[in-house]
Amino acid sequence: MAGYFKDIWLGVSTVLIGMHITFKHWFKFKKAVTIQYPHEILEMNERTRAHLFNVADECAVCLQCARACPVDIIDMQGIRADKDEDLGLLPTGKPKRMHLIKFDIDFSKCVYCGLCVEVCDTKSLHWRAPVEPCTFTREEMYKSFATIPPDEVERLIAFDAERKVKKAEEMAAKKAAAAAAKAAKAAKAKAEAEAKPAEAGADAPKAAKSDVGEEKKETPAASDTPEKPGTPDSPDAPENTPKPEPDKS
Amino acid sequence: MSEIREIDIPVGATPQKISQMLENFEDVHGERMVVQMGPQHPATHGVLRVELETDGEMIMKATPHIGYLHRCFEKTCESMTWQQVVAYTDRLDYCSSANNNLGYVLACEKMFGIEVSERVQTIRVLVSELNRLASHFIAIGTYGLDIGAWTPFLYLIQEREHILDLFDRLCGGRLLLNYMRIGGLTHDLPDNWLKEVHEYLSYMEGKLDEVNSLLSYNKIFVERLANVAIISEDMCIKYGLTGPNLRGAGKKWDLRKNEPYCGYETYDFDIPVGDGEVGTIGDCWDRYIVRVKECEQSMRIIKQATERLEKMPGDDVLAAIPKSMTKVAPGEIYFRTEHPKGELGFYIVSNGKKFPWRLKCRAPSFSSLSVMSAVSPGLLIADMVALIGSIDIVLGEVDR
Amino acid sequence: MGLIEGRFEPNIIVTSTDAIFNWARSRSIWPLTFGLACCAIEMMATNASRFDLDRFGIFPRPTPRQSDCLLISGTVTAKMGERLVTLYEQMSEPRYVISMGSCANSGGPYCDHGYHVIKGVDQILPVDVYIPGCPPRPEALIDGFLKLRDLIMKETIAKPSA
Amino acid sequence: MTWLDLLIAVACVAGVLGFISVVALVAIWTERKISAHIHDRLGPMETGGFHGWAQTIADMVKLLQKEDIIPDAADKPLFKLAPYIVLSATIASFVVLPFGAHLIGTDLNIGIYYLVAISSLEVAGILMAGWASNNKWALFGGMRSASQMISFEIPIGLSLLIPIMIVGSLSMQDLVGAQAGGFWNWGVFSHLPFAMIAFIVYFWASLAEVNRTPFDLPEGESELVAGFHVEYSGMRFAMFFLAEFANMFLVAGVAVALFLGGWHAPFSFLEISAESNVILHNLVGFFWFASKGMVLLFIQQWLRWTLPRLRVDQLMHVCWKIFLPFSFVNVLIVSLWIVLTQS
Repeated sequence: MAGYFKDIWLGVSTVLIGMHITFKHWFKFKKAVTIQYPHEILEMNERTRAHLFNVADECAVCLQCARACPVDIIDMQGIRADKDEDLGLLPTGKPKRMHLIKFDIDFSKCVYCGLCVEVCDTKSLHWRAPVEPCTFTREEMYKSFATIPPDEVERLIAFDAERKVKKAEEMAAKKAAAAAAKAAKAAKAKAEAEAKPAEAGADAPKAAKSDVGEEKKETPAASDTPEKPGTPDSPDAPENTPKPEPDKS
Repeated sequence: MSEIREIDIPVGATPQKISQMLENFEDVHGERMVVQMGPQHPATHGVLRVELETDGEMIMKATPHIGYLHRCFEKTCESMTWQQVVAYTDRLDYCSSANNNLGYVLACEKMFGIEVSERVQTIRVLVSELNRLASHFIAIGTYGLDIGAWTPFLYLIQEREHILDLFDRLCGGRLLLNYMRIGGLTHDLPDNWLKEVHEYLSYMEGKLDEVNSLLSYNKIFVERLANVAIISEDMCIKYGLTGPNLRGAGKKWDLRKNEPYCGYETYDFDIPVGDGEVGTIGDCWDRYIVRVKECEQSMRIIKQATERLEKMPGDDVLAAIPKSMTKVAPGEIYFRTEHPKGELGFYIVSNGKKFPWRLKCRAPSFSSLSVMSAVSPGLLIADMVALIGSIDIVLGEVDR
Repeated sequence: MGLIEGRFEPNIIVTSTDAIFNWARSRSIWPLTFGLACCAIEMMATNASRFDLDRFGIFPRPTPRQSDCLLISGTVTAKMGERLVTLYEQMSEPRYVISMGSCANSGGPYCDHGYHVIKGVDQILPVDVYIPGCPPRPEALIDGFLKLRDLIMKETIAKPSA
Repeated sequence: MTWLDLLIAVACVAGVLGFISVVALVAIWTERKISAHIHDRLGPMETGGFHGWAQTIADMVKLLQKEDIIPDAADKPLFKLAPYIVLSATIASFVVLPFGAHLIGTDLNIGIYYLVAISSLEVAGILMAGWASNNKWALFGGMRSASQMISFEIPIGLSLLIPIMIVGSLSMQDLVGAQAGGFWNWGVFSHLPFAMIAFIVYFWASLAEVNRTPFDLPEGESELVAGFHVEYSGMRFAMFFLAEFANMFLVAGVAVALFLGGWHAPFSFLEISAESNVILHNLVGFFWFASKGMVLLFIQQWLRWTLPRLRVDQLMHVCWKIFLPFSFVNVLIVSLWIVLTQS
């Protein structure tokens, strides 16, 4: 019997204690912790992984971020600048040597892990304050950060292709010369032909090293030819317009 | 569909007794009803499906079905570089990502023989204990929600938001931190961060008492949980239950004390165990209260760690991170840590290449879930909800 | 479809009814209490005191019959996809789908290697709003609901012009 | 019956219906606001401007034009009928609730008896909904609701007997009239502490009657998904929703009428006498009745956001082993008291 009344007493008292606590919270309702988000915006911290952003002018196009990404969402492409061209300095103090013609991030796949930002030496890839905007379609989440206008990109590609052709011609010429010389001095000419391309490659070893994937076809070569206007009737579409990427799966 | 029949259950009967009782009455029972609980059910903590065979409201058999969140963690990790795997361990038990990170990086460091500085160790302890706090807050809060009390859940989420703010300042992530690296950390502590942790600790003083008087010792809550779904120590060991579930059954087993790692042996804290304060040892309430008490202990560790860090000279947290991990030492390792849900073990095999050759994760929630079908006969549906909440499973970790 | 959609030509009554209905629909979006994975924890945090979705009349309901919006918060596996479609079919019109987080948007971290993960929930359900993030911060989730509100305000019950 | 009588009857029903809708809308809004403030948040803020006052209106308009789903395997006639039964039982109960000296649908001489009887009709509706949905969770909810309501009718009836015995009438206006002249005359303070115990037992049992926490088992969200209305959508769900909140006010209203002085003010100088102005007298009476009802409604909501939920067997334990003995002893002592003092 005592247990019965004790149970009732415990029930009543604990209910009252609970009601007291909730009442205290209710009564001081002026101090609600709610942040009325669209009206008052929470300040984002420096490190907050909110919105990935790349400053094209500061990007060294080293492709470190693209390699660090666990989901391979960074689609970037660069073209080596001409030797005389001045692209300004990178935040690290070194001169910028690459044109960033393509830097696309598919935010629908981004895992916001921060690995890409960590490896960025120039800090051109960084987090920005407002949270990533919501979209009505998946394609809108595909964002491009390259700032070079499309016709300029076309020109650069054309220029690069031309440079390649030139390089190939040069090589061919050299080879032809070597072949011609071969008749006279067979053994010596052979050694020369081998040494020359190696020298050409040694001019820009870093750029050669960082080229991956689709850029592999372009040969890094130091060409002395001046810039030429791009061909307007180039069949290639501008490279940096956001395009819906077909699902890989 | 069977007719709903009332069965006399003596108050405080153990499940074993009830199932024994039911066996005696087997012949008078009608058809059993099969009820699917989940995958969309507010009480299953995610996408667990439990197939309940019930007689009226009494459960005769419960079969958990998993795999609704199978994300191929182990297989994916075989194609990720050593450092990239950290981002995937975040998503194992998403409530306590720092603890997952810790288990993985410690295993890798041990395998590759990387020594990290004491400061890095202390920061790791601090962050993972903060995350343990956040994880336990969710566990306690959602448990209240399962039992029908909304308010404690919202209060605890509110306290948890402060921890998330600290994390946000620390590494930019709120929920999935991805903060630890093999050999170090991603960022050093921001300015004034330790002061904020101190402020948070003083803010939290008395908050757990409030939760205790609002929820833990509420008569209705106690009645709902005491003597329900008792998992004895013996059973825990048989089914591989670890962490708060094992401690709730009265076993003083905590890897932070028994197999110290990361310098835990130098911290002063206790291991709370279930003592059957309101019912039998190993009932739902014991498992629940162990979590509440662990929060207090975590706060003690956080306090000590913060004080140590304030005295410690700053060093480069990135110093010991290997510059390149394309070629590593081959080897294999099994390393376990004390995760908020139990023992989190990583078995990693390296063949010296860029990627782990094999990565196996011993997930505590998975083992905890296995006990469900053994204890559930004789429970009511409401008790089933209490059981699922008390073993505190996270489906991300169960299915991986 | 609701009770009166697509029966009338657009006229003054229909447009004013539209205004009322769209106001009501957009101000009272009840999502399904349904968490899949990591994003569910963030969804809970958004529903809780700090960000309080209830300010916008967003009030989670446990059953699909009474909810207007399916908030897909997490990784959708092939096994769960079937159930998700069932849940969507059980919802009453007008109904909306929000895809929250990278996993739901496109498979996210599991898009390359997760053989069991549906690469984008738009393959099985018509998605109205995508919220990027992994998991999206509460601000992003609120933004998503506001975007959905904008979307609802453009609806009409009039017959679609042929 | 003349045309005038019919007109009055129609006006009564329309008035009750309008009042129920308003009460339910306000109750839902206050519930959301109160819960929000208990949780340190704000609750509806955006809809309609000031503190989201139009939130429930938006909800209702939305629910009314949602698709009306009747599951294929449901028992269709019962499925359609159930919400109407629940709502009409509620409306019928409101008819005898005394909002003012003359603001009462009809002052039956067996008013309270009628109210207890008619409000238990609701169980039929809920059970019907649970059965007809052809959903196991709904069936659980319906069965729980039936067992719970039938059990709790007994302590409710017994505790309502106390003021009835004290006053000696079943008519609502008689019961209210006996409590005039200040709060010390209220039913809850007569025959202390027995009427007080009866009031407390009634209040808690009425929570079970209207499926509120800690007795919200029929729709326990974390257990039974949504209980008996798990398959209902749109307008039909709105009816359940409306009936639930109107019922909350109904049980609060009964408690006010029988124990808390009905439409009488706590002090008699706060009232306007019927002789000076009948309309004002009624309006002030209505104000007091509604505000007392709202206070009880607040306590119901306050409990809702404080307490966890009981289990089925504990619910029955509370009913049959705690409330029932207390009410029996109460009735016995009060009746003895009355017999002794009156003879």
